[in-house]
Amino acid sequence: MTGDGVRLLAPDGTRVPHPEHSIDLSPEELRSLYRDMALARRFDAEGVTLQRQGELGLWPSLLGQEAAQVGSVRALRDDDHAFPSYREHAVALGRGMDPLALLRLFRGVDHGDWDPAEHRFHLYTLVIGSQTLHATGYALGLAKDGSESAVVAYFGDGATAQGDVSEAFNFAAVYGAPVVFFCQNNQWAISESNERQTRVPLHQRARGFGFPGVRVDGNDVLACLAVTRWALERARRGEGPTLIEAFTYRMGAHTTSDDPSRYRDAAEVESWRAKDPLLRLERLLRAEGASDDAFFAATEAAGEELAARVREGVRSMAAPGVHELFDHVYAEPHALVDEERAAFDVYRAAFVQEG
Amino acid sequence: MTGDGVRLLAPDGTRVPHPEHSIDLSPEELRSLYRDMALARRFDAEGVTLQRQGELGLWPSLLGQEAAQVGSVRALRDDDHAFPSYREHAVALGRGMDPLALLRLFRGVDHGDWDPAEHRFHLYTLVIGSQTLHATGYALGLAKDGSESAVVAYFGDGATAQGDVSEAFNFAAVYGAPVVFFCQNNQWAISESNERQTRVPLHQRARGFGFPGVRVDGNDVLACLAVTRWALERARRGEGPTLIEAFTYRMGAHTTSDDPSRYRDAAEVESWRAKDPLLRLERLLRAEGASDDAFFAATEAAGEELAARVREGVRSMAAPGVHELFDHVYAEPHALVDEERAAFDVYRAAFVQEG
Amino acid sequence: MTGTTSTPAGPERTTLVAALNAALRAALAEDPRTLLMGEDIGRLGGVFRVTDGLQKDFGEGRVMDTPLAESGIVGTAIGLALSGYRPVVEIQFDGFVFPAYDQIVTQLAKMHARSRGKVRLPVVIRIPYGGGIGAVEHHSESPEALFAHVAGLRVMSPATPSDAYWMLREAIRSDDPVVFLEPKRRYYEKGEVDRRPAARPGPPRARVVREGTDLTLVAYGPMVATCLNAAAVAAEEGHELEVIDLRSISPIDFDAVDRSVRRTGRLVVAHEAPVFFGAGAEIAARITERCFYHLEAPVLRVGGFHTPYPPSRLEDEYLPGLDRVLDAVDRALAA
Amino acid sequence: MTGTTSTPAGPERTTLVAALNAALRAALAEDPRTLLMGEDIGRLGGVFRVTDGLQKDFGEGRVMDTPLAESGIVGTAIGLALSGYRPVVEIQFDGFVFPAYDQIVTQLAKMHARSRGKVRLPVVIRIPYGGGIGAVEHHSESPEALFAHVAGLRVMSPATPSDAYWMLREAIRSDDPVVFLEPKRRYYEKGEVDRRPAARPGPPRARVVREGTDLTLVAYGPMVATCLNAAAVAAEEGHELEVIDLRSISPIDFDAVDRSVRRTGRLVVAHEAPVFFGAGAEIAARITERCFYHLEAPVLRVGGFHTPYPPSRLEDEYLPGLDRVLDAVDRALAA
Ligand SMILES: Cc1ncc(C[n+]2csc(CCOP(=O)(O)OP(=O)(O)O)c2C)c(N)n1
Ligand SMILES: Cc1ncc(C[n+]2csc(CCOP(=O)(O)OP(=O)(O)O)c2C)c(N)n1
Ligand SMILES: [Mg+2]
Ligand SMILES: [Mg+2]
Repeated sequence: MTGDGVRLLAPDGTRVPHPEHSIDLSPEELRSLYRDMALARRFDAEGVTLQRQGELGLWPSLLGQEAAQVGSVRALRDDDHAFPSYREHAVALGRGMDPLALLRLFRGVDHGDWDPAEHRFHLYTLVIGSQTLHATGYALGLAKDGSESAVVAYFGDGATAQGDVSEAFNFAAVYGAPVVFFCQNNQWAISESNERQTRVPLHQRARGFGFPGVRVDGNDVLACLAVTRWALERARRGEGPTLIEAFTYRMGAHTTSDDPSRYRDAAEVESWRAKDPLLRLERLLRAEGASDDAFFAATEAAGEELAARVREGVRSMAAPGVHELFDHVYAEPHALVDEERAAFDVYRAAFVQEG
Repeated sequence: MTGDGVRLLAPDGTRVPHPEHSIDLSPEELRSLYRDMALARRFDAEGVTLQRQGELGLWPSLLGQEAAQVGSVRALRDDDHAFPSYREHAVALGRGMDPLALLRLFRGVDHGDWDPAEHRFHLYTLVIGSQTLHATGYALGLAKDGSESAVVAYFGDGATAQGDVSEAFNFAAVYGAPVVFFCQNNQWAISESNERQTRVPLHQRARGFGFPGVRVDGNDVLACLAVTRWALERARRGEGPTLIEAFTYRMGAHTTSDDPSRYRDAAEVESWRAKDPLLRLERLLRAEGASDDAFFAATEAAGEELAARVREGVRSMAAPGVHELFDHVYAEPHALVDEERAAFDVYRAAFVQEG
Repeated sequence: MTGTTSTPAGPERTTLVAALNAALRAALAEDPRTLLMGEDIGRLGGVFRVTDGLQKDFGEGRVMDTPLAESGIVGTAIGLALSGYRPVVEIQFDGFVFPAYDQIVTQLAKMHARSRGKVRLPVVIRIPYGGGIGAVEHHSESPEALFAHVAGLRVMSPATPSDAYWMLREAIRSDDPVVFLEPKRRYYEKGEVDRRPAARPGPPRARVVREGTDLTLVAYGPMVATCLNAAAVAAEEGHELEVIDLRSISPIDFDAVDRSVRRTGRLVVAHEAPVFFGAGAEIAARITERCFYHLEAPVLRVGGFHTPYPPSRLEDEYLPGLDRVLDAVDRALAA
Repeated sequence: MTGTTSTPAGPERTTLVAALNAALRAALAEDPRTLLMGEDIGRLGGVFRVTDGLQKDFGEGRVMDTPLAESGIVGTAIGLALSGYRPVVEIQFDGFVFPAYDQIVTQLAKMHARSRGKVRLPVVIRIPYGGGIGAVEHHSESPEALFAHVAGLRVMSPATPSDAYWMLREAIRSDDPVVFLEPKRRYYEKGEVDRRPAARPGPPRARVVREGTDLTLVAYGPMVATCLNAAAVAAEEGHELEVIDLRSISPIDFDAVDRSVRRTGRLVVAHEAPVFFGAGAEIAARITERCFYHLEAPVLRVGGFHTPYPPSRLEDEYLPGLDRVLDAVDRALAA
């Protein structure tokens, strides 16, 4: 299991048979996967644009990782839970999240304040790897409840170096927690390539903790869906965790603050362009007659509509009120916060008066 | 590679052939290994006794782990480095350490203040797993120096669950550091058995980080020596780290503060008594005519002598001077420490005067 | 007694450890969502026996021996809390909480604010802390300032068996994360505990444990008993000290200290933790700001030195014992 | 320029980032045992370009991109220091130092004391810190109190390019571990730097950056410039503030503050970190103790609130800017 990993759809859009992970999808389902990827890509591009226009402070682009995210999230049942890192915009959309919720975070209006219970999509986590333990704990909770729901934890190739991720692997293995560790290996952790993070392919890490690790072609949405579904079923059956390494590529900069020309070759990026996840599904759809130009035009139009809605939403976002500073530090009354809030009010009142 | 692991000497004292890890030792060398194990055991027993008599605050007994420690440390060259945890008394003796240095720590006279450079035996480390990173860093330093020395990091089965240990595995693998990770799997981390710490045998952990892991019969001093030597040679040749899992047993309590009857069966302890590391080497020595009653009597006498010296040394240990509190916090002058020392002197002077 | 607790007919005399055990037992019995997690808390009952017998009575699913990894323990506790449980985590000793510090500071403390109140993390982190038990390195530290500076956490420490019982119950009831510091050198001291529901106090506020007029002596956790001794000695010399047990270190009940200092005009704060950047600094700064014109002497602090906790044969010199507290009191009275 | 530095003929105007880069370059060139370690410090030159060009000139063996694991970075840096190297570690942002906190607090800070001076750990931990750059969560924090409370560490923060250069050189020269806090919102501000050896000052002591008679204003790092602005504004209103840049947060040069406060009788301390258990508490407590009879008003503190660092659209409200500093000054002057 080296090279590109489990693959069901080749870059040229032809299907590839696989002994274990075949999948049977209707044309409608295939179109819907394409549509989700296309909308995610358009949304993401709008994020980059809005940042360039000064509307956002930062944007971490998912460009190139649409298949990994859309395929994996499609495998989740409604009652399953996703624990993202900070680049899982397509996963968010796949869970039904309001895209503006993500943008509020990157605009600096809040820290990402959605209710995880609403879409079983947890908070973005910026401290690399932390959320893998939360996901494991959540999965333990589900198991204790006797629930058949499962959890997917998203993280990057760089994250695998963090002690927390190894501890999550071990806790999940020891307790047999129903959690799928979904690593998007986009080849880069900011400027550091895989060789700085690991000596061997990442999916191999799992074996040493006592559970299976699988590499999947992360630009193949069918394979990502099939393998994640398989891993979730294992989890539901009480067979414990699985590590999925989705072998993909970060086509853009790490974030809008980054300048990848300092550390990687254009040729490498170019070589991955040929493996584009949308293009290959488009080829399949066209080859199998599952969609025509009208479908693609409609999808594009839907993308533009989403982008316009998002643009408009960002521009009209209310700034947070100053009391937001104090209002949610604690769940219960807290004398010090109350005192500081009161002093701040006095200060502001005086200040407004004076000036 | 499950079960007891690499074995060259069976519990009944007969030799076991091994395709890769055979070892050829002279009768003198065999006797010397036995002697080191016997002295370590006697020293350790004295530690327990001294604690019972109130001379020490605590003692972590190595009983049962003599072969793992004596075998592995014998594999080190003089210029190699050992990074212990806190139970490596036989490793300490094997490096030429003054046994009283260890006892000062457990008496509470100091925190274990020997100079690591003197015997290439580093400080005892009580925060589980921390020293594996120090060992890895040290090994990187040796490699940078172009040295052919290597490093052995000692830790327990419980320690493998710590993020630091996984990070050490990964750093060592990524940089190809000349370090041997020597895990004494004594089956217990205080009251928790292996199943609480890992789902699979521990030596398997290494593969997922990209280097070999080997289980060795930790009660077989010959196998421990042979496998550690092999791993050290790999390190010297620039082939990177190795994990050795020495499968052994903690015959005593975790420390003198512990009461293992609360959590483990006497029968289990009994079953391991049959695998005693000293007994099997004694059987070999006798069977091969390499030593006679006189040798064993002399060894016992040497043990009693060591015990007497240690007892005497502990009882006559000077209490630390009060200025020890302040004298080594920083290497360079520090205004706050100076101020506190001065204030303390004033306070004590007044106090002594008053009464 | 299987998963139940008996409500006693009246107050009992128990050790602080037994009171903590009773509080955990009551919480486990009352709320199936309460979980205990930690190293060696199951069959062993914890190295101090605080969880003695609880795994036997409530099962391995509720009293969980965990892998030896503090970040993993706190991180999975956060996940369990997200899924509706109320985990009570035991850290074996003060010096071993630091591998979990990242999860505590960047996740546990912040998730309520991050989610603007949508996520609550009712996680209790129990830590036996402080010195005076003749232990080896890392087993005698007082890290409270390192938690108190972090917004989003509550930090408390009981001084008596009764407070141990009720404050731990309160910590488990709270929807905020609580760092619960247990004064390990007082574990086996006894006191009266009234476990009847009617005796339940609210959230911990500072308590005047001895009234006095000449000087206010503020402490918490293991130092409260020391300060009471100091007050007794001082009384023989004709000085009436008012002793306040803070109970909560974050937030601090400044009103209670303020009230007392306005009467006494003098304040000494005592804790085991190093003085530099310790709780005494915060209390001195804030009370001086509030009571500037009532103070007849500067606030004095007595505590640990700016050194690592020393080897045990030096701990009597290091710890602020009776004599060092009295010395500070004398200096404050003389000023 | 391969592994060498040119000594300039005289002072130059550079940014704070460029001054740090020059200090690292000089240290690498002078001592082959100096190493840089961190995430993205190689080809990228660090996310703030502090290490720009250094890997190219000194090689991957001296300027090491590490795996993404802060505990691993600091832990291996300790090992490298034990083997005779002098590692300078970069932590990418303030909020990401906590995974390394255990190694810093239990190992790096303590090994010199543990070994009674036999082991020295000349490790520098560089951390871009503080807010005001419009960043997302964890990228704007001021954790200095969490290091200053820990004995065995030195903590310092430069306010100007010149101090950035010389204090970093001093930190690397020191045989003690140093937490070196870089005021990231001042990274691109310019100032005069004299890199000639004769200009080298000793270990960092507090510096009076503006003389005044009415009130002492103490700050460090990013707040020094804010306080100088405040002093300029106050001067227009007829108040002469003396501004002191502490430079070192552990230890603190109390003598310098003391000297000033004895003259001015009033003290305000400003920092970005939360006030509760922050550096201002320690300074207020100690200076009040030392200068009780010289103080005409209580020491006031201005700083962050007891809240997590807020989303960037609120940071102007959160950060103690010119107006909040002036408000505290006014209150202190009015008292
Ligand atoms: C604990 C921690 N250290 C450092 C960082 C800074 N940082 C943000 S993203 C990143 C790289 C992450 O790489 P990877 O895990 O591969 O995820 P990707 O960004 O490629 O999706 C780093 C170092 C951080 N956020 N958290
Ligand atoms: C970080 C940390 N957590 C907890 C402890 C408390 N503790 C001391 S020894 C021990 C068990 C260690 O087990 P193992 O690694 O198997 O080593 P052994 O004692 O069996 O030699 C524990 C939990 C510690 N010393 N450090
Ligand atoms: Mg990546
Ligand atoms: Mg063990």
